[in-house]
Amino acid sequence: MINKLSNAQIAWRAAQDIEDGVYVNLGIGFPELVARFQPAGREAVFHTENGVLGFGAAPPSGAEHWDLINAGKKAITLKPGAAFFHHADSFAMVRGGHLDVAILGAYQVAENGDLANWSTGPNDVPAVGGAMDLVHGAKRVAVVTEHVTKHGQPKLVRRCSMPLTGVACVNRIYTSLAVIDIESSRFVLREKLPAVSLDELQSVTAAELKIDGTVVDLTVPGDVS
Amino acid sequence: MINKLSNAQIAWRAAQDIEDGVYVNLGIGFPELVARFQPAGREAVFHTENGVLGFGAAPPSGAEHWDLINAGKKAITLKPGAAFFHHADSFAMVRGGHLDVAILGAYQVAENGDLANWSTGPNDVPAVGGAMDLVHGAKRVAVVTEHVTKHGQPKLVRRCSMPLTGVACVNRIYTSLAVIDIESSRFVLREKLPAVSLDELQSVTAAELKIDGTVVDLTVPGDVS
Amino acid sequence: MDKTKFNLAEAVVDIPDGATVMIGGFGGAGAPIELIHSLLERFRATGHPKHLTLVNNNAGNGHVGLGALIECGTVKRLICSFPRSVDSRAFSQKYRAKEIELELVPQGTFAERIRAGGAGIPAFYTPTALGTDLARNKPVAEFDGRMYLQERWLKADFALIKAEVGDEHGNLTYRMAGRNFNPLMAMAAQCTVAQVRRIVPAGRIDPETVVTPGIFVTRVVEVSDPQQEEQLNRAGAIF
Amino acid sequence: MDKTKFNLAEAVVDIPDGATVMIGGFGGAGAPIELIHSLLERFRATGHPKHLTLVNNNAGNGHVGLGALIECGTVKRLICSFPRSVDSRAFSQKYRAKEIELELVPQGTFAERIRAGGAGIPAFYTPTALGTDLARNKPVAEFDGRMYLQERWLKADFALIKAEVGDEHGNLTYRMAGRNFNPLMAMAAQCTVAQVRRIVPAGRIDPETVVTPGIFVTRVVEVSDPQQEEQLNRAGAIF
Repeated sequence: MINKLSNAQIAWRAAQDIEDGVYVNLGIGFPELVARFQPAGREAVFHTENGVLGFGAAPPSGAEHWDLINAGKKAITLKPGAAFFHHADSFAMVRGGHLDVAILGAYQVAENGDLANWSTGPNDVPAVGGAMDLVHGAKRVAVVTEHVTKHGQPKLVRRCSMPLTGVACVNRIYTSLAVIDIESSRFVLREKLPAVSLDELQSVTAAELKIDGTVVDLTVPGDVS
Repeated sequence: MINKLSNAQIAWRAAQDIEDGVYVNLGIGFPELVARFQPAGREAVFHTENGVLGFGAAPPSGAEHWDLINAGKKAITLKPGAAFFHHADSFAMVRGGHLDVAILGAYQVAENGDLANWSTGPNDVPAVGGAMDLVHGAKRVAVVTEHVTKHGQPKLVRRCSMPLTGVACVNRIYTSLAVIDIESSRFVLREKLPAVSLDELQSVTAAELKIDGTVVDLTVPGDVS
Repeated sequence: MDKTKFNLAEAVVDIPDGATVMIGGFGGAGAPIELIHSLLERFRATGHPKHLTLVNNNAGNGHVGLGALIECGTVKRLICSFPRSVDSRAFSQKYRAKEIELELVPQGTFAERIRAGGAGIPAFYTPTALGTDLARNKPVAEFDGRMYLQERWLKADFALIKAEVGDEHGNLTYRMAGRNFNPLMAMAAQCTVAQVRRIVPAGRIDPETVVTPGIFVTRVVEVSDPQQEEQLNRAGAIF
Repeated sequence: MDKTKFNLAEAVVDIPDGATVMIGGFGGAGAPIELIHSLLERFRATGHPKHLTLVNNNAGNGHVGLGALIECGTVKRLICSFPRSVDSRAFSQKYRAKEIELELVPQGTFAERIRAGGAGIPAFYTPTALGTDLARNKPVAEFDGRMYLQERWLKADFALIKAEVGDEHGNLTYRMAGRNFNPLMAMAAQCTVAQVRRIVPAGRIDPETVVTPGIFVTRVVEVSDPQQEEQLNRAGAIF
């Protein structure tokens, strides 16, 4: 039984790649955790597509302003230097290439960079939100995800079988087992848990993992949660 | 020798058709005069394409703010209820059909509604400004103009010979001799100076003047200047 | 000029059957709950307006505001980006029963289409949704070696929006992230109705801080203590 | 994050030969005279940058600011809507001598192309200029029974803009009609340099009144008592 990373630990690892002074959009849910783990001495500015730049943590219960929420409709607070704007300006930031990083969740990521994260299929009430805009706007699109589904199915695949959010848009994937880049339409393994062998990792990945240089040990502080 | 209307008198006549509460853009130069003659009890809101809604008269000399100017780069003042905005929002107002009236100058107006008012030809340094946007944006486009050029050439023509500002865009023309509507690609005479006969008016107009109902006497108070 | 002489009932009395109505807000933030409820009361009393096409980012939450409006059956068609919420049963039930049509639009495209409607831009190109199911039947074109989708403007007969301060000319400011789609919808409708927390005389809003210039606004109604969808839902409210 | 650690010389030192540079302002209102003069001083001292493409609504007035920059010969091409002013000889002489290229764009299309550049919209349709000489060689398309012209986005390597207050994050406010193209150009350039009358710490500008959010701004330089083109020209100034 592999001791895979928790969501918080995956988020911690993703946070280590966020440089000082960059503009970041975090998808609803799991990706929101990344904000908790900004490395000391670095300050990123967080963008939420519903019209706030420079927001901070959730307020204490009872102190919410319900006109001050994030894309997930959760109450937020402001940091010094924040700004409000309308939705067209907000997506001008996204689509116009002004965001440095977007970190999103995924149902599936394909080795060609395709992402599926908005619809599980025709039986769903479809809901897309801002995901399709984010994947084409940010300079770098990263995904945080379990390496496999609850049922053990690979989420990293040759081609997505679920409805696409965007074509050839993902640059890097942080999973519960590894850190993988997408380069020239191939998965390139950058880091893996030391306890997982390359064969084991390949067996839960539905497309070839290319090795290009050293594969670094993926280590996360034990107290991250 | 016909006692034709002065520019101020033409502007006075045009101002009589501006209803209470409408949004108006006045072209640079001659059309700016129209603002002086708002009928008592009516309040129009003036738009200038460089980002001000609700401006008023020029300030006294020496009291100018040179960041508070109109499209003609002349200093203006603000009325209560004014607003500033950037150029994309300003032309959203224009092109989006939010202005009620635009009043422009003209080199030539054709019976099909074509307007030429931006270029006298290839020897000019060309300069267009906002004229081409205004003619397609406002709900009603009116022209104020001398009936003929300085050299006595008709300015109301069958087809414009000068470079067009817009196609089929003019609704009404206020000249130094008459008020003429454009309907179904024809000049329809609405008002003329009592001292000018229909034949005389036709002789200085290079397309047929249609009569449709009563032609009203065009009268302007003598003290307008 | 005074655009503030309306009460909540008068503000929505002339919305006709079959109208396209934009409603501001992102979830509950910036949602004009009182205007929506006024419209719903009129529908309950008169049976009109019916067969509405609604334009809102979401599809309501619980049994108040947009959720209640959808529940009552007056909405024929919804154009939105995210018809899912903590409790969006009102919409999902009608959607699954095929009693309501859905046009799903990516959020940035949704915002830009509304702005285009207000700005007189009949169509534009965007990379968003290219190669996805939401690109079906849309024209594509290449610019500078990259492919883009063509999207059309979105306009409405009425917009119901929520703002913070409004003046007699219809100039508006907003409150925090309650701004969202409200300024865009104000531009894109023939008749824009704004509920504001406070009406002030012309000249009281600093011209530098006006967010929506009055030219985009038709009617301003004061609702000095507006309700918030989130709080209504936490209290289990049903309208 | 602190974007305010630049002086006027440092702010323009890396504009390369052949760059496209947007310069804010409508006539003299909102024109960043000191940034323009800093660029001009660099050109006089080093011969660079040369062969610039400038994007400004006008073509300068007199022998200061934009007029002086055009006069010095560093501008290869000008994209503008109205290259005429009380004294636009600097431009007209070079234009007639074919020493400068001109792309003339209707003002609303000019503004919208810049916004499109900033907003990631590669092309859009407008009724403006249809059937005129300025529509030559542009694609047309019909929407809802009316014809429109296709126009392309406009982007730049650098934008030099003028604002009123700026903070460490690059958030900006403007002064009256000095706003004009400045917020749009800020969005459309790879590197946006803003001169402001006053720099304040982050948190001092009310988030509700920020006009240009800092994400669009790269460098902020304080010029506490900026010159105004109109006043310089009335004084007969020559830079």
